[in-house]
Amino acid sequence: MITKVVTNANIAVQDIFDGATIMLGGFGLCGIPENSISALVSKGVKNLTCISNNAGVDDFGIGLLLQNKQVKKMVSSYVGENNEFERQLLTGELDVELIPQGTLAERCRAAGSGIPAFYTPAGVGTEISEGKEIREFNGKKYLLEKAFKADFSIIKAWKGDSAGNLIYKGTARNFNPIMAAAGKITIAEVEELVPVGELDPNFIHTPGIYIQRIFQGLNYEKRIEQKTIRDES
Amino acid sequence: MITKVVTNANIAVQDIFDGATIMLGGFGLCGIPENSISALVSKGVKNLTCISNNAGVDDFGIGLLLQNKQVKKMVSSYVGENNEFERQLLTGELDVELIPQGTLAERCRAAGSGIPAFYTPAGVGTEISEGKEIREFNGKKYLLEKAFKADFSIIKAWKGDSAGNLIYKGTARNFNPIMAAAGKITIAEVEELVPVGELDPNFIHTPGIYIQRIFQGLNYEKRIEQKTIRDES
Amino acid sequence: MSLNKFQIAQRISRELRDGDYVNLGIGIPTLVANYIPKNINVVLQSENGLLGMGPFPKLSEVDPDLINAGKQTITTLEGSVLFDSAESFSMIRGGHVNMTILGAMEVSENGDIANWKIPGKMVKGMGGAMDLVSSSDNIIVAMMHTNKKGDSKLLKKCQLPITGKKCIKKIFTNLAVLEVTEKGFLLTEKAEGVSVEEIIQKTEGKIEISKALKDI
Amino acid sequence: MSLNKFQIAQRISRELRDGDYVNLGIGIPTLVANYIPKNINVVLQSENGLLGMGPFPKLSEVDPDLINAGKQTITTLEGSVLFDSAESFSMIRGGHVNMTILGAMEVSENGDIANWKIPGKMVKGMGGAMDLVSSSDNIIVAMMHTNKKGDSKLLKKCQLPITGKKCIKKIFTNLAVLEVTEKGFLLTEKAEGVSVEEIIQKTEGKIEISKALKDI
Repeated sequence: MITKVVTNANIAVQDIFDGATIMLGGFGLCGIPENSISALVSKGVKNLTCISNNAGVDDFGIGLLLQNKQVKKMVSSYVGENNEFERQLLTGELDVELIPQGTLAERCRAAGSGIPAFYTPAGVGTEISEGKEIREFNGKKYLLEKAFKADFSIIKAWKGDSAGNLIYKGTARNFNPIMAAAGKITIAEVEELVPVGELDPNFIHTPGIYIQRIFQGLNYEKRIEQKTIRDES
Repeated sequence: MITKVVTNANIAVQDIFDGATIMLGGFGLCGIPENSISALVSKGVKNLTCISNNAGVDDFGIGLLLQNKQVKKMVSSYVGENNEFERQLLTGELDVELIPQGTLAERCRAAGSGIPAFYTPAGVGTEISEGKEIREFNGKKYLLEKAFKADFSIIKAWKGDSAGNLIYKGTARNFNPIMAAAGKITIAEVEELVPVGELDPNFIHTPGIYIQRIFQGLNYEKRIEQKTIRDES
Repeated sequence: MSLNKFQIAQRISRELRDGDYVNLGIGIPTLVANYIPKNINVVLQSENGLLGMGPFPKLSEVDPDLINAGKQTITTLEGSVLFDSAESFSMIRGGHVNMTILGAMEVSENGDIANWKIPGKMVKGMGGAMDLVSSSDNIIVAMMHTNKKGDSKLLKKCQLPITGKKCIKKIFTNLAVLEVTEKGFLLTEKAEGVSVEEIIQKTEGKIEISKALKDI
Repeated sequence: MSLNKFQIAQRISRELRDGDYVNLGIGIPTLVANYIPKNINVVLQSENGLLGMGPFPKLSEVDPDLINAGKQTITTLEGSVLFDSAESFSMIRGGHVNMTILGAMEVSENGDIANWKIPGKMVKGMGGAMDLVSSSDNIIVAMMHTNKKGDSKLLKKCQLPITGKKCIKKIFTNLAVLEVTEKGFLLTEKAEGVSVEEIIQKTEGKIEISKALKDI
């Protein structure tokens, strides 16, 4: 029988091709597919269009793909602090499309849900609305926004089973579930791969139907961007 | 401080007015807000527009509201076996709008999500598409469908806390979570009301932000429409 | 001899591929679940919110909170997932449910299907059928070749209000297996002992005979 | 004397009503969390997927899988809920998050806000700001009355690319509290010891003085 389980990240990403459009889960460095990103760096695939809320930092996350000049275009809502990103943007090596975060999320969700387009209020009257259809419903103006198309989605979950069912932890969920459904091929890396039957059917965040490949990742660093703490007292 | 907890169904539904549009959760008789329906029958509120996937059976679920002639219009995907429903429909007492089930679900979801309209392939080329905008995306035709508007949503969950956070059980989830977000006022009845902090934040199906009133229901009958069984052996 | 509904279901089960996610309509399609080959993994989706539908429960297992789209009590399996109706139709419209098997009242030679409404009769609704037929690339119809009056259900044009346009790819009847092509119905398999002439006579729509025609 | 950022946050906290669901932007808005009155229940939403944001963790509680939209480590509270980004913006666009408090670079007399882009400088993105300002009925701006050069940030028309049109209802600065009305800015409160003349002089947009003007 077909199995979705692959042994490691290199095998999981092996057919990702030059020029592919890929979605990458995560918010900041939280919930990012660390193993798959490393495998993409090793593989050296080029001219990627990356749809991801953020673009990592210089030496972690999607920043690693940027350092290696593998990214042609970033589609994000906030690209943050990243010197190499800024350099490539200013020299014109990198194309960037900035999208309101909610629109980014909904365009992912639409892609997975067979909804080709929808209306949203975000960006009406701003430069984001240039060239887009504006339409009024109940006296309020909305923009027409279209579903993304992605060749691959690469996501990270906490636990997953061999049927591809996934659960996430904390705010590491973020874009991962909606991107899971949106890719033509979706690759899930998990901290712990468990046997089918171990996850409670009533509390699964991502149904396995959306997942084509799954593997247990190794050595998660889970870098923290801003460690803010309060007194122990 | 404001509390969302009310003592019973009668209080929960007390401001539902004649002519109101209400969403009712459930699929068939599974996951329906039994206590709230009884309270609406007692209250005798009239001319309701009910948005619900099904219309109950003659003597249970929304069928009780129909028997009592409280419903002006049903918006459903499948109205099933219900003699009184059929009688009222044929005499013109009852108005019925039939909607593809996925479109019904998505119009609920859109209502809760601030999406005024979206495109869907369901019903293109059928009588459902009459009078609706048809638009092509990527070579395929879609219909423009609009978010519902509901004065009240009445839903049923398994467990809920006093912040309105809810979890469902089995296939009793169905339309309840998407209707929860869609009502101007949402009333949740639960089998068990638990203290805040008892539900795991990572496994809540409906965030409390969508819920205005919550109460613990009594004497759930949970009638089964088709008890199908296999041999014990 | 023409097939009975169990034999139709059995034949359809051979269309299933390992790893398929399948939605089964009411009637003959439901029976297909009994014939899934043991050596492949097929996951059944029930549009009321369940992936991985199991068999009917034992009497002691009956749970009113666990039904299928036909409102029958059912069970979950290892690996099952429960979800809401919006998620369920995301799976369907998004093409993740990659095979749908439905009953039909009529199918036309261009692949239109009618299975939800008979003018003059009480209309119960389309349920999820319109979503299903407009979404998957792989829609299969299971039905009798003719209606109770003996009239063909494979028509030039549907007489009843349609459920979806140009969406049916393959039809499995008590007499035959037919594909829908640019040129109309293509007869690819016939029930053993049934003549091609009988099938042609009972098919109102345009029909061609495959050169590779064989018995079911 | 003009207010410092803590005093602005403190004043804004008095706008909060029992039962509010509030999204706080980066900067002064974040500080509002420290001044929520004890006798009301206010739930903080973080758009990366958390309702019921708690304080920063103790060192021993730090969890890299639990951050806020500013990427700071945080904690959950009793009654917190975690969810994905689509659900998060459903809450925002759907108006369920009923108050948003944001910083701004400019606000115009008709309620436009600019806070995401400075032409010629590296543009980091709008994040969730455009969704937030286009969705809630209750958008509050917290900012200094003038920029570092001393120029007014309350303008006839925004000079920078805007984040949203006609969406700001109330502005809290180091000098004043102003509402946005049909007639432009309406000065309703001023910092103690600050003159009305100074506020008028530092407000480029049209400004009216409320008859009920009082000290903050």
